[in-house]
Amino acid sequence: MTNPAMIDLEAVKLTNAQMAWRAAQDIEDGAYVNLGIGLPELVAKFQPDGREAIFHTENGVLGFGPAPAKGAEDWDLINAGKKAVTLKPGAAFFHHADSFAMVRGGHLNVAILGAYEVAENGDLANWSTGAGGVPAVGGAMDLVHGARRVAVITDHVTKSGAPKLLTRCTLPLTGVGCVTRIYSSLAVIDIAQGRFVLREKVAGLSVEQLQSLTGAKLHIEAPVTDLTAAQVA
Amino acid sequence: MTNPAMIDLEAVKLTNAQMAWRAAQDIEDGAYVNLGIGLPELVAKFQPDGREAIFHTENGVLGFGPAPAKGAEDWDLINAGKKAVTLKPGAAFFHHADSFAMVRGGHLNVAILGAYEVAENGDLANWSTGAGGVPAVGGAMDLVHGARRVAVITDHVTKSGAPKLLTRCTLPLTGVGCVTRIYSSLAVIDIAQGRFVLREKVAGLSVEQLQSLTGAKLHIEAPVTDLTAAQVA
Amino acid sequence: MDKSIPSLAQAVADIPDGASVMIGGFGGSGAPIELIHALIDAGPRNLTVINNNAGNGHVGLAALIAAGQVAKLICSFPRSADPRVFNAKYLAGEIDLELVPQGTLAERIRAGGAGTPAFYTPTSFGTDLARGKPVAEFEGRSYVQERWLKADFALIKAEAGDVMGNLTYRMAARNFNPIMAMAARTTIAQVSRIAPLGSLDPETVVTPGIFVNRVVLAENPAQEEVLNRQEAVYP
Amino acid sequence: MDKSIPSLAQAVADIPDGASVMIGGFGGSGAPIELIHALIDAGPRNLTVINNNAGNGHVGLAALIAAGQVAKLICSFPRSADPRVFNAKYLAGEIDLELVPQGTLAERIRAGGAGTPAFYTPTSFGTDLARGKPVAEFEGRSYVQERWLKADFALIKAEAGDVMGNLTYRMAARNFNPIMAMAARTTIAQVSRIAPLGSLDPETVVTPGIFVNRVVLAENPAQEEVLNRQEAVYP
Repeated sequence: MTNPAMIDLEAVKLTNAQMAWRAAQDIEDGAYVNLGIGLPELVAKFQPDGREAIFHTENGVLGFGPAPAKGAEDWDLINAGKKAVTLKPGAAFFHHADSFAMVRGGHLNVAILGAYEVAENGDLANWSTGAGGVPAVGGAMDLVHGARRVAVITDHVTKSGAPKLLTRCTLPLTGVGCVTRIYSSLAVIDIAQGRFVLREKVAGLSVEQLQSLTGAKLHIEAPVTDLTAAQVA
Repeated sequence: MTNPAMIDLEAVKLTNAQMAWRAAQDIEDGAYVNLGIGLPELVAKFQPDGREAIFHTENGVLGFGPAPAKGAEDWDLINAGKKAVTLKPGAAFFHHADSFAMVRGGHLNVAILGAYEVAENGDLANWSTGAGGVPAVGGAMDLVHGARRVAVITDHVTKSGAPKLLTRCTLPLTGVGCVTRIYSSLAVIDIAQGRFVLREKVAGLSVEQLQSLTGAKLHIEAPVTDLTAAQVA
Repeated sequence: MDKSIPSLAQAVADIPDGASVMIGGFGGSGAPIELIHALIDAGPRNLTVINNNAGNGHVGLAALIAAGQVAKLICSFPRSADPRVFNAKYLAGEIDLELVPQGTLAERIRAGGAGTPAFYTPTSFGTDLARGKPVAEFEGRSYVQERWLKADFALIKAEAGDVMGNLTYRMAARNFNPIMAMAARTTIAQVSRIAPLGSLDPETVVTPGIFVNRVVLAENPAQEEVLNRQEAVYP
Repeated sequence: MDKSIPSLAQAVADIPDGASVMIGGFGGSGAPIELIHALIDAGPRNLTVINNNAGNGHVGLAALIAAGQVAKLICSFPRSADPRVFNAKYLAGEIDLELVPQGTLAERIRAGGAGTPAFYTPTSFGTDLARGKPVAEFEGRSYVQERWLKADFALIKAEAGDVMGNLTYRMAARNFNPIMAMAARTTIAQVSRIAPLGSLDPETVVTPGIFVNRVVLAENPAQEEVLNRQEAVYP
């Protein structure tokens, strides 16, 4: 199932930075947030003015800030992606069991993760492509069942144009029924009562076109607004 | 069953301090030790020269020392008996879950507790007299299943002369099969394979007399030596 | 972000009738006397209180019980130098007691904070306190299944706190406070000192701010032990 | 009491073939490179290693694996910038892998240290990593039963340590080190600095000495990240 309408997605879709910007708009002031490795990490750059989220990293830091200048890295101060970070005032260090007590105990307001596939029942697959090679899971399975809100940020379709938003996941699951919002490159979609509920879509696509790029039915419960994002990079 | 032989126990029995002294002789250098409230606390006073045990208290201190001078108490620095204590070099503070991780995780070398009753199968009853009133358990049930060695320090008989060392406990249990050594006012008794094994007894009593004061059979596997204690107070 | 609250009264104002409230402290050490007294002033009733003890004398938790606000107490050791307030209520059948071994109490609270609904422990196996609880064998030894313990509110006492809720404690006054901070929906910390943001060393923060919702200053806090030696009575 | 050991070689000398060994660190931060290299020199084989990762480059854990000393690895994330040593062994079937979600790994280790033989967690429910594990429902939600994890030895890295084994850490290099210290029969800590007894503030000790058996000085310890940028190879 590849892009049946031959839509020029490159022309209408959000950039990675724009997706991250959009996700950042939903993070309330004072929220405790865990951002997955890769694309989700970009979200930290786009906190709206006047709001301050506190970022948690599995390896035992709360309140870290952006990467230091090149050459100024301290390799004892890294995030879960093993990138060097800095500290903000009010930061704290703790060990791994305490760190995951924060995750599992429901203390994080939101976790934003990447995805291979998301299903309309909220299932997420983001840790294994099912192929051979070396499997690795990290903290994703903990985050999806721990954070109070689990959101996904992802391209709407795969590189080959196949939907990533599906009726049921085909790849090994990270968690069941855990995702409640998807920030895709084309839309913002909530997951409620086992259904995809379309909230926002890019202006350059019709609902029908978006549906054709989605592997499960998009429900509409209220007017769908334009998905707009600042011109960010 | 009260002192059938009308033995003058006051003349032969160890004082509380002497019982504590005897128990202290078995604590190796560098041992981590938890002492129950009351009589067992006395053990700390009698560490043999050249040995240093580290004392743990449930409420989150490792490496505490004797009581401060009267008037110099800091009521944030107390032991499980809520008595003011002092700190030795190398002490550490921690919270209650970490404190009981030490207890339950098998990190204490020895816990020495008081007893209402001890049975030959190692069962201990030391938290409830079974009567009315307000029940209270504290950390005893954790200590008996956590410390690597659980010893009891107790008068050999009750105030009315009834045996406290029994075939089976009659009072509500603190733990099952947990005690391995008893320091009584008349004897040192090991518990092994569900039997009391007499190791030491006060010189003023015959084995038969001691047996008459004991509610279960005393086994003898090796020469019984005299239970002697320094003249301590 | 500023979690500081201007007054003790405001800090506890929304604790309703019927709430479950964890209260830190071991005996008097680490007991948030000022917050408890504010709770007495506020007056909610029918509370379930989780504390290691059951109060001492006529201040703090004992005074809260005396005021008739506590319907149930979950604790390990309801005995103290002067437990008459709790004892009288208990023997009169006016307060429920759930007695929990101290390590089980601590671990249940930590489990509540860490998202662990149940765990196994050897503690209490074969005793009256294990009655009705599932038992399982692991590696040849028997264990009792215990459940997590959470609460609507936690009242805790810390030494220093910043506006983000990062806390340090003082000596053995730490005890149950850090784990109760983890296990309550709303954690209210009284601190002897407000630390300027950034002044607490991230290495020595004991309770990271994520576990704390409100920070309120209670300078020169009372010690239950000292109050009781003065035979103080609240209110 | 003096838990200090004069040399890294002596500190690991009694780790036998077939031992289970927890190794602290998250990636390179907090990885006890010097102790691992001493273990390579000592040469025991058929080890079961517990670590969050699977080594990076050709130093530390990667070098231990390359030396053929590791029969099984228990970890959450055997991927890194340069995982070629582990990958080759794994794909050749020369090393076993038990993949564990990171929080489950941490909690299983903490459970091992705290005497909790089993606990329940929502993590991994309904996934391939829960296969064969007991499942139970609490308050309407499904949970997976996980078992404790203990080891014969733990090799950990700390910042300062005294002769009683009290330890502090440095920033995010803390990670798995404090909980592994709790979960091993023999815990061996390399420290960047030996602190005079009494100089560590009891309030800021992260790992109390009760969890530590040996302390060995490794001044100016290497950072895996730095070594790998230098393309270092051990031995």
